[in-house]
Amino acid sequence: MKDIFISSSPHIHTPEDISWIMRQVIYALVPGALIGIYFFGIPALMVIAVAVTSCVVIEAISQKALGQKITIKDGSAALTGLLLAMNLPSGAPWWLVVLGSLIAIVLGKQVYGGLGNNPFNPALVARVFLLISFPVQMTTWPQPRSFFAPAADTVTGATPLGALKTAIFEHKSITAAPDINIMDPFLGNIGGSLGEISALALILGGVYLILRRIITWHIPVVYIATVAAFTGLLWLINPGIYADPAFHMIAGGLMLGAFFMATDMVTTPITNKGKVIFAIGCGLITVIIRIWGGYPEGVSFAILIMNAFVPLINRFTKPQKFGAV
Amino acid sequence: MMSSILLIGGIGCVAALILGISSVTFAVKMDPREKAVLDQLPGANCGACGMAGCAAFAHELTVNDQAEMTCPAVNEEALAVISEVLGRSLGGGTSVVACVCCKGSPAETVDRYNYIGPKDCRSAQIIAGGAKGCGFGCLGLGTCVDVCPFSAMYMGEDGLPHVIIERCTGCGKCVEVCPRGIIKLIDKTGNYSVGCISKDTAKVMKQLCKVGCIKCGLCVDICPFEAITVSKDNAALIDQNRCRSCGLCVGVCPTGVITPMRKPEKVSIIAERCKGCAICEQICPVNAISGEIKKPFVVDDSRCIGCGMCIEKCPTDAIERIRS
Amino acid sequence: MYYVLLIVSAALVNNFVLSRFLGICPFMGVSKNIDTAVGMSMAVIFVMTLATFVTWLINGYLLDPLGLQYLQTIAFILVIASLVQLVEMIIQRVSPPLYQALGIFLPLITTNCAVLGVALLNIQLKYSLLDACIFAIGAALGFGLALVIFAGMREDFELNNIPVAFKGTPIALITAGILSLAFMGFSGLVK
Amino acid sequence: MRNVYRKVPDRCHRKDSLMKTFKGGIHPNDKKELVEDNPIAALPLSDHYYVLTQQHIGAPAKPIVKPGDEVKKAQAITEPLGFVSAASHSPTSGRVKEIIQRVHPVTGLLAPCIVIESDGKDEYMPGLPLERDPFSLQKDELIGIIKSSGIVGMGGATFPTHVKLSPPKDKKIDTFIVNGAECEPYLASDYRLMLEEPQRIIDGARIVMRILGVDKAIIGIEDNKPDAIKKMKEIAPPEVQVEVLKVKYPQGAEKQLINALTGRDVPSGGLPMDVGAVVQNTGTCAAIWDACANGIPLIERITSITGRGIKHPKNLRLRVGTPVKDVFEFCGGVVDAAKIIFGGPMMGIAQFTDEIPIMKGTSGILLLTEDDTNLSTYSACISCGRCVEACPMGLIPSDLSKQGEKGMWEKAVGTNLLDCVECGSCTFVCPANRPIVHFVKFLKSLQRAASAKAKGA
Repeated sequence: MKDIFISSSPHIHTPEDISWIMRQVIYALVPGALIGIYFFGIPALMVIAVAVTSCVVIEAISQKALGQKITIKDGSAALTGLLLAMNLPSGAPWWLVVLGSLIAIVLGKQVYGGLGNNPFNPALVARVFLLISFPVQMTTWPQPRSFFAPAADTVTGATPLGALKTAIFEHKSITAAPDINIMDPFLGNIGGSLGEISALALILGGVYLILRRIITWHIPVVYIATVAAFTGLLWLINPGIYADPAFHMIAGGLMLGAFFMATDMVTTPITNKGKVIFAIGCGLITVIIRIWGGYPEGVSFAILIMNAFVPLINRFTKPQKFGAV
Repeated sequence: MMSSILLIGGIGCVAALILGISSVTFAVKMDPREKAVLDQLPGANCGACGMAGCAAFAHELTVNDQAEMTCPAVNEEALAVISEVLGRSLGGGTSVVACVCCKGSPAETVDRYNYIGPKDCRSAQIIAGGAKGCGFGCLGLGTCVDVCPFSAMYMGEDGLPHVIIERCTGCGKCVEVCPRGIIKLIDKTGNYSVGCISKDTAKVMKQLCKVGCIKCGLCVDICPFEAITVSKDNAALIDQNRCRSCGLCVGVCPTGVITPMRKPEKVSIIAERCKGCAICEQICPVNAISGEIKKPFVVDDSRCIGCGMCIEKCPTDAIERIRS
Repeated sequence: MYYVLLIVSAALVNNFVLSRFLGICPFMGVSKNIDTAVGMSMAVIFVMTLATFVTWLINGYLLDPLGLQYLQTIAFILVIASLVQLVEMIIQRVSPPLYQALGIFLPLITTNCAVLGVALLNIQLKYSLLDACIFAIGAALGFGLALVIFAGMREDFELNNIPVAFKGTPIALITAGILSLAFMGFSGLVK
Repeated sequence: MRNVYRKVPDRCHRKDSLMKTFKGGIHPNDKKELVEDNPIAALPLSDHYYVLTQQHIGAPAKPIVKPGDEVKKAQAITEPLGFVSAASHSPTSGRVKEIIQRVHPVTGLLAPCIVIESDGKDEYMPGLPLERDPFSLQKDELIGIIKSSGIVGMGGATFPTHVKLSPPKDKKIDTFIVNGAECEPYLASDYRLMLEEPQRIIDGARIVMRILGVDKAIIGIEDNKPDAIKKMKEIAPPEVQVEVLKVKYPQGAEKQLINALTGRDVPSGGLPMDVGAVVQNTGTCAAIWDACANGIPLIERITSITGRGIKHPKNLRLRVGTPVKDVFEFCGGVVDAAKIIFGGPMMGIAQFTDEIPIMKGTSGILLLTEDDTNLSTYSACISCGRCVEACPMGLIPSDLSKQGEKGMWEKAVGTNLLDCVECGSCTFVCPANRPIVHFVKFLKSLQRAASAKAKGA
């Protein structure tokens, strides 16, 4: 019987495979990306297009070079590209985006053996690499404008967190920072990376992922709650030099990080208990960097550092086996 | 200047004193021979010796007087040094190489089904007993190649593993992992091997594999040295001690299951020494030597099978082995 | 608070391995297994603190008064080497398995630039004896932290399918690079 | 593929919180609608029957007939070698034709098999079937009857039943559980038995209660069989309690079933008797009744022939040894099946030929088409943790699968390899399609080989 197949049990399988999961995450990112395109115009669209294309192409080339099966169809490269784009300023020049894709796919993923073997979130590796290597390009933030406004009108300015840091650095007080209407970062009308500006759109996407059971609530909720609690405590101690927790929750890359970067399955702990520990770590490091560090934003660093802790966390959060005495 | 010398010297003295004291207090016996032995071992930590690695083996060799030299990869020089260090003579390393005893490439055999699962022969074997129709046939997933610590095996284009004899140390790792026991360790000096271990009868074999041993016995009949045995339910087997590598069996085997393991050796006649006695011409089983009496004889390379019978009989030592 | 900052600074911001790139040899060599890494970290904490203590005394009470600062390096190496010998003997006696596991890297603490680095930095930064010791503990903790998380990751690599070309040291170096990128995030935390 | 995954089958009507269950597990689409409404039918007598000598877990059985011998239906043709072993009986009357080597459905290797040529008369041994009151017999007599009747666990594990019913003196048994969960998708043989012949199950259960000396039995049935639950509740005597279980795989796994019904956890490496419980399948109970009341050994069983790869799915009463070919023919033939599975889709064993006979443990034959099964390759683990969520044993299957890829069985034993029951939940949910169960089987085989070697040395 030549046409008979033999494999080990079980013989049925859920249809939820890797490419399905990747597709769902991409869907969930669409609102955030659309808001970015709305506020930053054609350049944002270009950044997204270049990042996604170059990631897919680079993945195909590097897998070919390493003699592996080409797996661009599973959508993970496209997702990495989209996440990378959403972590870049909309004015990023094309070469910066391509370089970022190269770092993300090759250094972040393929040298480790491809999807599933990488210890660090590839998009974040690229972002941090670019941030440290090209600080000027990576911190030139075009300010939001209407999609229909002419490109020549683009002005650049600081992100809310950047402005805050400057104010504290120069005046030792947050009152020197420009006032921010909390609705702006909620809807996306602020400067920043092109995908992180609208908390609302990102929360929508995140909730979709949780409802679809792609991610669990543990990481996003605990991460955001830790940031809120820690900054809230500091704010209660001295509201003069510490911004309020609502601002910290909504401004910057926290929503993007908490819902999409820190929940990357490959680079986060396996058990829910581990996820909680991971998220608390991310929250603490984020706040420490934001408040006391040299960089205005600490989400990327925090997640990368906690990625490194994942093997240790997994080791100490093993589930109890059935019938353990 | 003086002060600096004094200072450094002073510190040195104090440190030496402390170390001297503690080396007595915290002394742990460590056999210096152990390190000397370890230095001579290959350091591949392959585990073929049966220990957890070269260091563990060195320790075992040193502390246990009965320990045998089970390392297959140690060379003769190193062996001599180790023997000297330990003050006892150790037997040589193994003198065997691995040999894959199946020629049933996918093109020549039938499969029972399509296997889906990990690319590991052992994995494939535990699910329904392996896909290959012949129960003694190579599953072709290359587990032997994967475990070889010396990169002495590779998967050929025919879908079968092959041994690079020059690299093989006879450690037997591949033998251990092969779920069908196809890989055998045979004498290093052997030149021919039978690529089949099937116990199936000719009738069954013909359905399963075009290149298996059908137990016809032709090789047994032609072998001038009685080195081959075969029975109804055992594939032909060459006794490497008796085999003289004449290669006659290769020619008669109807399924081509007997093959040379390496490029066959040939002989050549050293013209200066040859007295032209013609003994070699008479003894040669394949009529590869010819010449005129009292003149140097010549060997026809295309016929010579390298059996070496002529070398033994030559009264003037005028024949030598060459690799063609 | 000052001491907390001192430790944070030594352990995270100016992590010896990940931002000063000192002590890379044991970092690469002893990070294949978490248990060994923990043992190595302990040994380093012990050696670093003790070395700092002794070298500070030697510097403060011998070299400085005698005007022999130029002998710092040599004198320190001498002291550290003896200390490591001592530690080696103690470990061999107290915990043979750990001794086996650390292998060649234990004597290599001798030439561990991190230990010497701490000793020299302390003098450069004009720390008091207490400061110096706390700084050394912080630095050693940072070294241990880097070593242990790195060991955790490398243990996982054992199970992953890393391309042959990158297996072993190459992937470890790449990972260390990314890790040090991540630790750059702490820069500016403490001046 | 798309419709494999469905949260809760339509016919479940209760709130989840009301039903008993265990931690972990999965919800595959149960697909029982293919066959569950077909009443049990009988197959015409076959020309030849092929009785494998190894029909059970444990020591092999030895043939006690020679080629040429005349045999009657229910006559013993093999005798057990050892305590954990079971005899086999002739499924019909006729002549022993030969003893040949046949592909064994469990191992895929050749195994001895007794071929019986039917004489068409289908005559019982003289005196059978008899009528006796099993409740008048002593405990030891009953166990003896069960042993000589060759009864094994009929849910698929085929563990000799008399062994399970003879717990050592120091193990106090207080609960007997009848496993009517039938949590494997597709299969409905237990369901049909519960619906059509519930009295045999109940009476068999009462015999077991007598043997074990317990006064309480629980029948656990999954909520997707409301008719069976109703039927069993109707006829169950007060000492036999019918419990509704949540529809979740592997609800019928011994340890999970005990946990759901009694809240007790069988310790790791232990047996149900360690927590005072004994579990038997419904089919086994019915076989025990036949043996004790009528003297008929285990020579036939109910089997579901189902899946989209068979023309007419059926529930059949099949004699042990019936050639599968005849069964397929009776069901209208095979239509483009990609996999033939003995047992259910989660734990069943794939077969590569139809030259195999029905065995005592064949609860179903499932013929899956290419669309229904999963033939794609696997990729690297993405650490999503779904397997950890699904594992009813609280293990980390992703680690086991990685260790399996590298053959690191020693490490895997430290990752609780030996606690794995190979239920397949992890593999079902794995988005990377990793054959985790296969890896586990592989690691266990390495571990077995190594410990055998260590014992030999």
